Amino acid sequence: MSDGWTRPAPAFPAFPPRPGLAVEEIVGRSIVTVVARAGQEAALRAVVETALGVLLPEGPRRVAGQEIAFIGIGPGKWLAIGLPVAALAPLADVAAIVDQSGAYGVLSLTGAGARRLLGRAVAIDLDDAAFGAGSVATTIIEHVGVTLVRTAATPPAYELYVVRSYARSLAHWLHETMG
Amino acid sequence: MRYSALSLAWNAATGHRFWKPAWRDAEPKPAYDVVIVGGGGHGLATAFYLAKNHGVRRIAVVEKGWIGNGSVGRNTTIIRSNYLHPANTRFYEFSMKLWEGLEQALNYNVMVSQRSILNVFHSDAQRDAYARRGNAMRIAGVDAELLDTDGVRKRYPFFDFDNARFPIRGGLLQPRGGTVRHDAVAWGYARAASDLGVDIIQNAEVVGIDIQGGRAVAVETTRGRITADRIGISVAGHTSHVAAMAGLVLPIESHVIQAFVTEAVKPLISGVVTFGAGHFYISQSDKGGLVFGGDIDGYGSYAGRGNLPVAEDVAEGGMALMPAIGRLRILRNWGGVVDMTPDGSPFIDLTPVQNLYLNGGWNYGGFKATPAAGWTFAHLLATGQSHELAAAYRLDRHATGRVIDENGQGAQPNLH
Amino acid sequence: MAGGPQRLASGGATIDRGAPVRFTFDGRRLDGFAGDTLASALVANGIALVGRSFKYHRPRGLLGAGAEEPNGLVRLGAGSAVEPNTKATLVELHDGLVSSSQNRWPSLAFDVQAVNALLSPFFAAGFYYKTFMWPKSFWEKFYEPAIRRSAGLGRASGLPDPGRYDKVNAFCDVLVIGGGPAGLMAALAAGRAGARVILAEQDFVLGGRLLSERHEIDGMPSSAWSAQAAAELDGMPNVTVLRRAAVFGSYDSGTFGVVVSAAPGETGPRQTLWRIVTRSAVLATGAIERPLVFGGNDKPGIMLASAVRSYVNRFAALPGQQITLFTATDEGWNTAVDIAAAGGRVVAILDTRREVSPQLRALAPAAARIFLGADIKAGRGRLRLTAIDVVDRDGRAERIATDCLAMAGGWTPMGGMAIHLGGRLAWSERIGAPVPKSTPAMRIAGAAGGQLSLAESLASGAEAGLAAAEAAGHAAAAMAIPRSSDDVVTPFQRRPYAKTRRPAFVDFQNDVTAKDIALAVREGFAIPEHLKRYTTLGMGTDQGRTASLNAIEILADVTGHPSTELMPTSARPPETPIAIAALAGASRGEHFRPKRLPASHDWSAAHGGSFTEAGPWMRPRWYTRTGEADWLTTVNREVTTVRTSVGVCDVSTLGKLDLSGPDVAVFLDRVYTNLMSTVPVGKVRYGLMLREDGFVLDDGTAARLGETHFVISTTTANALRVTQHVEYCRQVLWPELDVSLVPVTDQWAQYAIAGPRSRDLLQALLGDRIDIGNAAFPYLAVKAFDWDGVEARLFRVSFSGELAYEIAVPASVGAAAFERLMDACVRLGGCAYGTEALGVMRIEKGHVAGSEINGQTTAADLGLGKMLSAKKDFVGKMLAQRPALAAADRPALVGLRPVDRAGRFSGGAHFLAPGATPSIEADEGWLTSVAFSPSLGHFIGLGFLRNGARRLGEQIRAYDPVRGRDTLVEVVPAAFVDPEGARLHV
Amino acid sequence: MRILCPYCGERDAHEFSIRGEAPMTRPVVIGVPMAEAVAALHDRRNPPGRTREFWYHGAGCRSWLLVDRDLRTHEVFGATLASGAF
Ligand SMILES: Cc1cc2nc3c(=O)[nH]c(=O)nc-3n(C[C@H](O)[C@H](O)[C@H](O)COP(=O)(O)OP(=O)(O)OC[C@H]3O[C@@H](n4cnc5c(N)ncnc54)[C@H](O)[C@@H]3O)c2cc1C
Ligand SMILES: NC(=O)c1ccc[n+]([C@@H]2O[C@H](COP(=O)([O-])OP(=O)(O)OC[C@H]3O[C@@H](n4cnc5c(N)ncnc54)[C@H](O)[C@@H]3O)[C@@H](O)[C@H]2O)c1
Ligand SMILES: Cc1cc2nc3c(=O)[nH]c(=O)nc-3n(C[C@H](O)[C@H](O)[C@H](O)COP(=O)(O)O)c2cc1C
Ligand SMILES: [Zn+2]
Repeated sequence: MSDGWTRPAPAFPAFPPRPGLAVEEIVGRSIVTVVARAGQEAALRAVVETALGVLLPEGPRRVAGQEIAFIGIGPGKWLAIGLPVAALAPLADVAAIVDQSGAYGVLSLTGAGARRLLGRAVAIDLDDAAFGAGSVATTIIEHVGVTLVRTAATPPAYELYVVRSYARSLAHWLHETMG
Repeated sequence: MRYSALSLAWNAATGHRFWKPAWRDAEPKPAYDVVIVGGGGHGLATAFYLAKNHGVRRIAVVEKGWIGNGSVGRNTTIIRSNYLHPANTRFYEFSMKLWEGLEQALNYNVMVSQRSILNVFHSDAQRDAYARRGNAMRIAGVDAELLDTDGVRKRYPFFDFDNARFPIRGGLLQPRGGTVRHDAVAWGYARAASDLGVDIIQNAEVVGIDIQGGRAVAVETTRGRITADRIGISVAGHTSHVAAMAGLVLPIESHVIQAFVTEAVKPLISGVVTFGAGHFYISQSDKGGLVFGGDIDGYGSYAGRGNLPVAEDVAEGGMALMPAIGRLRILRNWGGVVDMTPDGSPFIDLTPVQNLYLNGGWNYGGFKATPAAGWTFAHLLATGQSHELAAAYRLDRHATGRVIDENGQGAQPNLH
Repeated sequence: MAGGPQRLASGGATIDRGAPVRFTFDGRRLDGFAGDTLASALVANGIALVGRSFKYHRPRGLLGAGAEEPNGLVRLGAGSAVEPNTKATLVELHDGLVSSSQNRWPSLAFDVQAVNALLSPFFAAGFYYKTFMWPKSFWEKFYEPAIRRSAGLGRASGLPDPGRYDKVNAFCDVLVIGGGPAGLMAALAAGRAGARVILAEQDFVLGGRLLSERHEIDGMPSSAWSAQAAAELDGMPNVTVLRRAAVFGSYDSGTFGVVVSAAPGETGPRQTLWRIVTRSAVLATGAIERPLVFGGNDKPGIMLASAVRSYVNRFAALPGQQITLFTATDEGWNTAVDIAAAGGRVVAILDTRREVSPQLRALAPAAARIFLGADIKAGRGRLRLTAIDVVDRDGRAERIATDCLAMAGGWTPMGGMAIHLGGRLAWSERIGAPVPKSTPAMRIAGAAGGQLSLAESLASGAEAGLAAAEAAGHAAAAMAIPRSSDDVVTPFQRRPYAKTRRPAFVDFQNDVTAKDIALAVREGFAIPEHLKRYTTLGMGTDQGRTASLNAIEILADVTGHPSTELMPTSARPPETPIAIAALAGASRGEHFRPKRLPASHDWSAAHGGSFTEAGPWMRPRWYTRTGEADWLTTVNREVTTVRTSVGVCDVSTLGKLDLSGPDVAVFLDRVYTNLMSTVPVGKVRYGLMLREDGFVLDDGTAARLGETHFVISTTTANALRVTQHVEYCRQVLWPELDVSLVPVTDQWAQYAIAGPRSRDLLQALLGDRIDIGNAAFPYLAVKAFDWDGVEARLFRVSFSGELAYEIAVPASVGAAAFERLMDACVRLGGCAYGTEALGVMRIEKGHVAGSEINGQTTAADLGLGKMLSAKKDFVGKMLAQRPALAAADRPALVGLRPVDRAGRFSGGAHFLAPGATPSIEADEGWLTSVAFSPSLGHFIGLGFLRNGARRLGEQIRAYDPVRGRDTLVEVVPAAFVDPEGARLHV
Repeated sequence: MRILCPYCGERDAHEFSIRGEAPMTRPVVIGVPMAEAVAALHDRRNPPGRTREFWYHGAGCRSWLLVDRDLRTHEVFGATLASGAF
């Protein structure tokens, strides 16, 4: 029996577009936490490169390959975005692989307005020079923990990862602040 | 000159020409029976009770700056005895009783004002915890009332009852709680102590403690060496580094706590109120300013000033509890250094160094303790024995496990 | 005359004569212009009396024209939007503005409490410390309420602030504070060099004193030059100009707090808190003028000379018909020139100096009389200045009719923000005031740093801006300093303070007089900080801006100490008073804190769920059905349903940590008190964690999913603390153990299915997807399985004591899974149950929860002593053996029930022996958790009782005076329903 | 106050929680004698100057850090990951 119930539910309400700002939820994305085992970071790097064709980013950065992107969220810790957990099996010898696809709501924010909006919200410098494409920051917006990713330089594009249970509160804040 | 309406009127008529300094600004003498380090509320009270209760003659209070510059001059003035732990209940209730007669004892109006303290709660579990505390108080003969939402509403109709993230379910009220004019406590004790012969020595920082054969014999100050039969440390937020002069390492961290006062307005908040779903408490000074504060900033600090996040957090708590204060403006925001302990409770005890005694570790709550701390520390200094009401405030209690942890946070000072 | 009767026909740098504005003051309808402040519009309307002083309720007029204003405090708005104590000088006038005076009754002109002034000899500094002590009880009943009523200035609305507020974070290389000539130059220099600049100006126009003076820069009027500079800055992409932006505090690591107010009529938040992080700052906040201290110097109509120039030059409002000047500096003479040029009448110039240069004398308008070495013996008039009694150096005494006196007593640099972080001031003899020192983090420019004249301001601003840009890596060529006309900076001269019988005010707002200072000194309060606290000098809304240096001079005079050995009292944030709501932002009401919602939330809301806060989460307490009279009926129904049939409850809020790695079992053995390494794969074990100090931290379960893979649960309330603790163990204590930790609380929606028919429910729902027979899936089993394409986990655990399971699915399908469960549940006659029923059932079972694991209890207290493994070491083991924690007579967990089964009791009651007199010694423990048990038909409770374990069967009182109850209860084992746990294993 | 997290970069202190003073050597909590355990958990040097503390970047990378800081001025001299520090 599969009545389509495997389809993930959106975490956020809809966001009507604003001038210079499009906010859309990305539903159903595979998100997997990858944590290098002790002393295995180099090995993991090698496996990721051969198996997935991506160079694991150093530090809080995003590196995208064909089907998968890695986002640095802590020392030896990444979110692998795009491929289901099963596809990461080759990494299992050198890393913990934990599916988090259900844990996050993901928003994409694009446009000049996105930069302004997020710049107001997070207490980190979002200037192009400081937070260009590929930058990642795990931080807080109004008491809610988020991981913010700059996916493109122009027009400015971001992804915002927030755990599902907080998604509606964050949405309230976004609605208020977008005006 | 005794203070009274009559003497005031007489002086008013004669152009206030005959008032004398409230206390003698003394020069240090070479030797005293007891030297108290720290001219805060506790140090001055200790000197007063040493002279008054124990007849000690030669007493000096040695203060590094001007008396009252420390926490006694910068606290939010709340007095209460609404504690849970029996050791605290006994001690703070004794302090409350001393407050209740302090004006007469000192001949100084320190404006003890028992306009009540209300701890608001927001859940059934919190209600039960407050009931437990209220009952502990009642059992110990302390006044306590448990209010329901309507009871709170009657007193404070402008709280956010209808729209709150954490609705108000009631409150624990101690009618005898209240506030005291903080600076006046330092001045009143100083004046009364000075009248009994105590030397109050300002601008004399203790920079060393002379220990010979395991006994403390003198303090080195920026105004010279002073020998003493007994030395009492009562330096609040600076306990660690003064104790370090005697080679002691103590279970104390220094932290900053901020306070705020608004522009003065006509009476709005009658008593003291604490919020139960965030860090915020408030009262209104006689001058009309809303005096409020919240949590410590959380990191070790001797800077005596805080940072924005906690200021914002406090304001958020305030707006959540009483959005009617939104347009009132903060006039001044300051910080003080407080000595936080692993269980949130103080020390009044002998130290491992002979003749060296310690009164410290008052966290952010030692103002209300001032009279009792002075009384019991004086007892300890005079007799060498702990006063029974302060016997639980031992330095070895973390070794014995006899901790006095009111809120169950455990051995992490900044969580209390 | 449009814009008010005292409005000059021409001029006015910032007013827009094309935009008339109507407003009211104390109910009077008045006219002004856009670009006015409320104060300038009052001046233009010939209104001198604007308020009453704090203590003596003396009539007061405007003293200043900016942030220094001590007197002109008004109440703005009406209803819930009321804003008391607002400086009229800082209010941007707009159409429909409603303002009124305060601290007076019944009216501003006639105020009953003005009698206080008559009693002023009695009310001298510190009088209240000396009296009101008898009889003792009168303080709270009588004296204090009277004092409280007469104190306070304005009145709060008492209603929720209707405003919206917001917060913004910003980063820059250079933050320039103040948009006068110094700030403008700094911003231009840094901006042109390419640095990221933010310029914050509290006024609604840039220019600072340039707007108020008739200077020329680059051949144009100074206000035109500042408009041009502003336009250039507005056009630079790397520069952000914030107007109406009060910088209020300097904090660690280059962080500044700024409150930016909306312009009149602007939609959006009323105020926004900007948290600006900058590499370095330029402080260009200017200086303010000092009043002169003489008898009756507080009459309405007596102003600062700089304020008079502001009113005349910037707002084209003439503050009097017959203006006199009283000056200790050259500014007085310049002011006379400006007044005359605007067509005003200067009747006299009084200079405190015995000699002045001929050039200066030449400035005096022809009609003005000159007095040198002059002093004023008295300002006269009741509600407004009418005359002054003057003496000059030759003893010539005269009464001069005047309705406006401009005072120029030198300058006080506004260096407060430079010492927020503990910086120091140094006395400048040249200007007779302490000035802050520049540091790389904060460069001081212009009058704030004692560079008083215009040329100095421009040059020092440019220099500071360049240096700041350079420090941020933006090198630039030196900047040309525009040519300008300039001020004559008068070297400061001390003046003995007037020994007059009349009150001579030093702190206008707080009514502190020169005599009060002398009295305070006499009583030993002879240093500025003591003086402040004893007299309240400098403690008003103006923080003594106009008072502090005069006070120091008087103090020096009285004590004989040189004033340069005294320092003003310390400045603290906020530099400008800021609204509490602005600091709070949008975090209020329902949005005070974000809410965490489990995946089942919408289902619960649609099915009668009534929610409660559980830490950050919102959880259903119960699900009301139509016809149920009260919540207890509902909860009883839910409990009974679970105990007899089946119920479903969302338990997703429990914290969940995924732990894996070769050393995970060793690690968990150290973290938990009991052995975890022996848990077989596919099994769950209940576990206990201690804090390092030996008290219980938390309880939960550890499920072994693989040889090197566990998922552990924490309580809802402790999830963060436990995560932090386990991370500490992993990263700090034993980094050599190879263990990975991933929090997965949000990944898994988890639902408890409890009750004798829970297996039926799962059977119906899951069929043969997983074998859940008792043999294949016994108590404490765990298994992952595929639920129609969804990866799910099933646990056989029970909090209710019934046959029960928990099923976990990814939260993204959590809502759908809950619906499926509820569908099947309802079909079996089951129901959803909330936290209340959960609580009742755990008390019936004697399971401990937050009320028992409250941070003060040991494992033994909780009846869990056996869980402290003797076979291994673990966190907290040593300190748990401290004598007081190991003492045998500690209160221990017991069950309680009323002896009279119809009786009731509540959590928080204490235990007293029957007949005992309440006392600390007689207190034997307390009730932690109480519920009505529908299974037993009476109240039951858990509690900690001294020697509890040995007292089963005893009767004791549950004494609850705060609720007015005293109930006889019986001590029973802490398990009321199925104590053997038989139901778990069926 | 801002802290340079070795992983995340510069962050406001409110993203962290603080445990307090850190010992020079790695804390040992199991298998130590009682007196030592009591002292290690409770005693603090708490100097009015530079010291080293444990901070936890809970709202960022969830690393435990050793932060070198001055208690008088709040100046932060640096931070390192605690896990590799002892
Ligand atoms: C913002 C804030 C709010 C507070 N709110 C409350 C409250 O509402 N209720 C309450 O009960 N408590 C409160 N407290 C706590 C209370 O103020 C203190 O616990 C109490 O004042 C400490 O005792 P004290 O008065 O003796 O300290 P202090 O006044 O600090 O006295 C210590 C003195 O020692 C001097 N000293 C230090 N080192 C030396 C040295 N080397 N040589 C000589 N002298 C030295 C200091 O200069 C100082 O004067 C608050 C504290 C703060 C900072
Ligand atoms: N004749 C003299 O001796 C003499 C003396 C003093 C001043 N002046 C004149 O004063 C001017 C000095 O120039 P300047 O630029 O140093 O000062 P300024 O007074 O012209 O400018 C300071 C600006 O800072 C703003 N400001 C103050 N505090 C602020 C805060 N907390 N947040 C935001 N903005 C704030 C003020 O609103 C003002 O616009 C010159 O024009 C000079 O001619 C002359
Ligand atoms: C209860 C209380 C009320 C206060 N009221 C005022 C006030 O009305 N005005 C003011 O400027 N400061 C007020 N203060 C703050 C003091 O000015 C001062 O900031 C505080 O005593 C700390 O000293 P410091 O800022 O000099 O370090 C008050 C302080 C307290 C403790
Ligand atoms: Zn980090």
